[in-house]
Amino acid sequence: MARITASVYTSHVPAIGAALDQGKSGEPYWQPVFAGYDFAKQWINDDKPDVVFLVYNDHATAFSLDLIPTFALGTGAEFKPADEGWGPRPVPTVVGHPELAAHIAQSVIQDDFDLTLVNKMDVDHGLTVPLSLMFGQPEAWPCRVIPFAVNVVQYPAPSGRRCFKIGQAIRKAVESFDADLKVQIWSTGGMSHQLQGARAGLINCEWDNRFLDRLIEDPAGLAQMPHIDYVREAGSEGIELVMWLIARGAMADVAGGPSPIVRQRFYHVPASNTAVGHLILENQA
Amino acid sequence: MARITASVYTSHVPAIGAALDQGKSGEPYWQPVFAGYDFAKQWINDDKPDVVFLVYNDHATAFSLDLIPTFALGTGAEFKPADEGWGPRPVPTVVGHPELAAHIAQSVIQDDFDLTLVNKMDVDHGLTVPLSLMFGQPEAWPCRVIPFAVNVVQYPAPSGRRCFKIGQAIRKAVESFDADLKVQIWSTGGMSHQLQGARAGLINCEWDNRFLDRLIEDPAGLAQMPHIDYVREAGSEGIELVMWLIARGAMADVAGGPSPIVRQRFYHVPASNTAVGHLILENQA
Amino acid sequence: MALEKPYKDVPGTIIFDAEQSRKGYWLNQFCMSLMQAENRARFKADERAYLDEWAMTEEQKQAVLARDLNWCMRTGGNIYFLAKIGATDGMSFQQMAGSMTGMSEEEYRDMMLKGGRSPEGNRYLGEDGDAQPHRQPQGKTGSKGQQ
Amino acid sequence: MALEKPYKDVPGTIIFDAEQSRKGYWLNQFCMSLMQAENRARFKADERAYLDEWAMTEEQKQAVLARDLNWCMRTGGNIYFLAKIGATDGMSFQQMAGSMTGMSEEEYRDMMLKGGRSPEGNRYLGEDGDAQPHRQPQGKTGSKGQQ
Ligand SMILES: [Fe+3]
Ligand SMILES: [Fe+3]
Repeated sequence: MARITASVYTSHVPAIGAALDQGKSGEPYWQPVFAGYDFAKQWINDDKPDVVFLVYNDHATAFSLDLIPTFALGTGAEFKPADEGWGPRPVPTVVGHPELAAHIAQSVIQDDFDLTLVNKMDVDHGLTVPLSLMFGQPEAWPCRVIPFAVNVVQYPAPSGRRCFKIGQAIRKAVESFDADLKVQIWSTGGMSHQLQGARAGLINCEWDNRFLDRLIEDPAGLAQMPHIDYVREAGSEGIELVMWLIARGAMADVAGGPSPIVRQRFYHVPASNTAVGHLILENQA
Repeated sequence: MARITASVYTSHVPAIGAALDQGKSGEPYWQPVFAGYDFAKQWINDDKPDVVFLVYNDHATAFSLDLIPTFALGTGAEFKPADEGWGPRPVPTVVGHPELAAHIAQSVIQDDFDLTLVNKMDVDHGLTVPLSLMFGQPEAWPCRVIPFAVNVVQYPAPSGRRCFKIGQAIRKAVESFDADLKVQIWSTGGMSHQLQGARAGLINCEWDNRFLDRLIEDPAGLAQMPHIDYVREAGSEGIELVMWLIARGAMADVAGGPSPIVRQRFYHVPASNTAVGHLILENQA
Repeated sequence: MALEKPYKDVPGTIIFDAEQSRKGYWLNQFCMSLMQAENRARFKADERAYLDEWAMTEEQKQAVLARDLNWCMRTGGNIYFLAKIGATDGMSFQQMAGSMTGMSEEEYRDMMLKGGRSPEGNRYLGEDGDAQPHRQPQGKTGSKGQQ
Repeated sequence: MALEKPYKDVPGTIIFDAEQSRKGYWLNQFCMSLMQAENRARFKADERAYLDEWAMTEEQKQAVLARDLNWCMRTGGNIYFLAKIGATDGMSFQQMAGSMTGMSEEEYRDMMLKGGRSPEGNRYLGEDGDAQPHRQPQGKTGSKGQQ
């Protein structure tokens, strides 16, 4: 049977992708950011997943105002890096896992989540920057990736409660798939940042770290936090953090298993406008 | 405040639209079908709604396999009749109600339904045939229409339970809108029909009528019926009937109010491949 | 996959689930292309050449060329998509549905006028209704073949 | 509408809800069009003419021509859409964000290097943080204006 071995959480700041693509990752500004992922690169290389279920948000790239899905699951065979206006990132095409994705779709929809299934979609920095941070600059991504795009652009995003619950449904779906696959679930976005108005540049280091604490120790409680708290405390784009509850909801302890092991925790300010946060939680074997 | 005054249920057989558009509604084959809607035309003319919230399914028209939303709410200003391959139906453009639709979107998403919002979409016979049956052939539709497209093309459709629940959430949303609007909710599709394979042409008159009985008297119980029962008993495309639980869920009695008045009940076989069913339930004022 | 598929035992019926959808992806997307008049004209002018523009299997192309909707469905087609082929050919939905039973247009239309096909014997594979595999094709074509 | 909007009292912040989205529909769809190189070229060649192809309000067009992102946002723009204008102009996200504060590029970059803007005094309208309306614009531009 397929199983979820670990969850990974990380910011997906576009400037990080640009720095890497332009060979600036060794510069003093960027060096501490990339250093925070040295452990992750080693860790994932030591025990490669077969599939990454990658939770992110589209930033007005694949989805304009014509159509705004709350939860969009990528069931297609492949997904190309998008041209967000600066040209597509020079990274490999993302290869999906249509069989597992379709299985998850069927299971999760029957559990009363109202998914939108997507077979044709370009993926933006929200999805590709985390892959770069974890895998560096390979010729091809070393595993399959199932994109899962969450609307956090037009208010209201799904609630924390809903995100936490769909994580649980995804876990149940993965674990009922008849193939011996190691699946990781990643949630991306955040941490505190605001990209607009007179409050642009807001960083709330204390709140971010408390969020990481609670995500580890009290995810069910954290899932009750209303959107307005994210916005007020972590900036208008800090709302992306609500997506972290999806990966957390998919961990074994939420379904009555043992607590996850915290393999890595990292926090750094700034990357462009944003605080960078990163966490690796591993299910006990 | 806005309020839901009534729910209307009807098949949306494309051949009905074609018969009307080609001036064949008086022919012996079609006359009994249209006669079944004489009451409805009078009834709706006597007390016109301001807005119809119209539940239907897209038939591989606006949505290909590129993207399949479970629940798509039309928040746009207008929606054009689609060219389904025979040219667009000669019917008026559908004028939306963006303010009410956006209000419903916000409310229903915060109630943990994972909507897809759509601003640009052509509407097919699933939406336009019911308008023709209820309003005839006017120059312009006499009210605003909010399209609500449900996936019943690629399995799995949302469960009956989920449809019944979203109906309740829609009711709650409508009734919290600050404008004095009369809103009707229509659910369309069905009744028994199968358009494929050696079993094409299946009609289950007894089952259909039992469905109508239970929709009136025991919708909560009916909502528990699994998809396979629809398919086995009412044909593979009979699954469209699951949508009827949405309008039913939006009626006052489900929220603890008085039982609805049955204003009209009609059943006829055949229209092309399909059994035609039609029901009007009115909330007590 | 360990998910239940309780719809595999309904005679004469293919449920368009994710598995069928994957199988039929390009076939169905080809059908969608026929919603544009220009594509319909190009398809009609040279069916084979138009089909060769799509990443369909050879079997899917043959099924389309043969206008065998049952065959199309086995290879992943969905009836709402396949209907665009019928529309291109100027067929009604009733003609398309009837074509899958083996009945003539008139036979199928008569069956519908008499109340449609009965569900009796047609709920589960292995019963003896007229939609069961051992009773295909239906109509005069079928009875001729069996004599 | 009777729905709660608890996000109206956050200083210097416009939440892109359905109301803003409706207001900014064509402005944002214009921005999306700039994801294609051909459109970027046409826009650059004659900004006014290109804007006139869209059903935007005159105010929205003026806001775009002025590259005033705060003004764009008030008329319904969303930052992820507006970023396509910045990309067309060759600006980074940091330059765009900074431009909305009144700070120079250097001032904004320095603020971020020092740990970013503090949330203190910036959670509710009426407090005294640096994002409050009475303290705009920020940076040297602002202090110059106030002297
Ligand atoms: Fe982001
Ligand atoms: Fe239908």
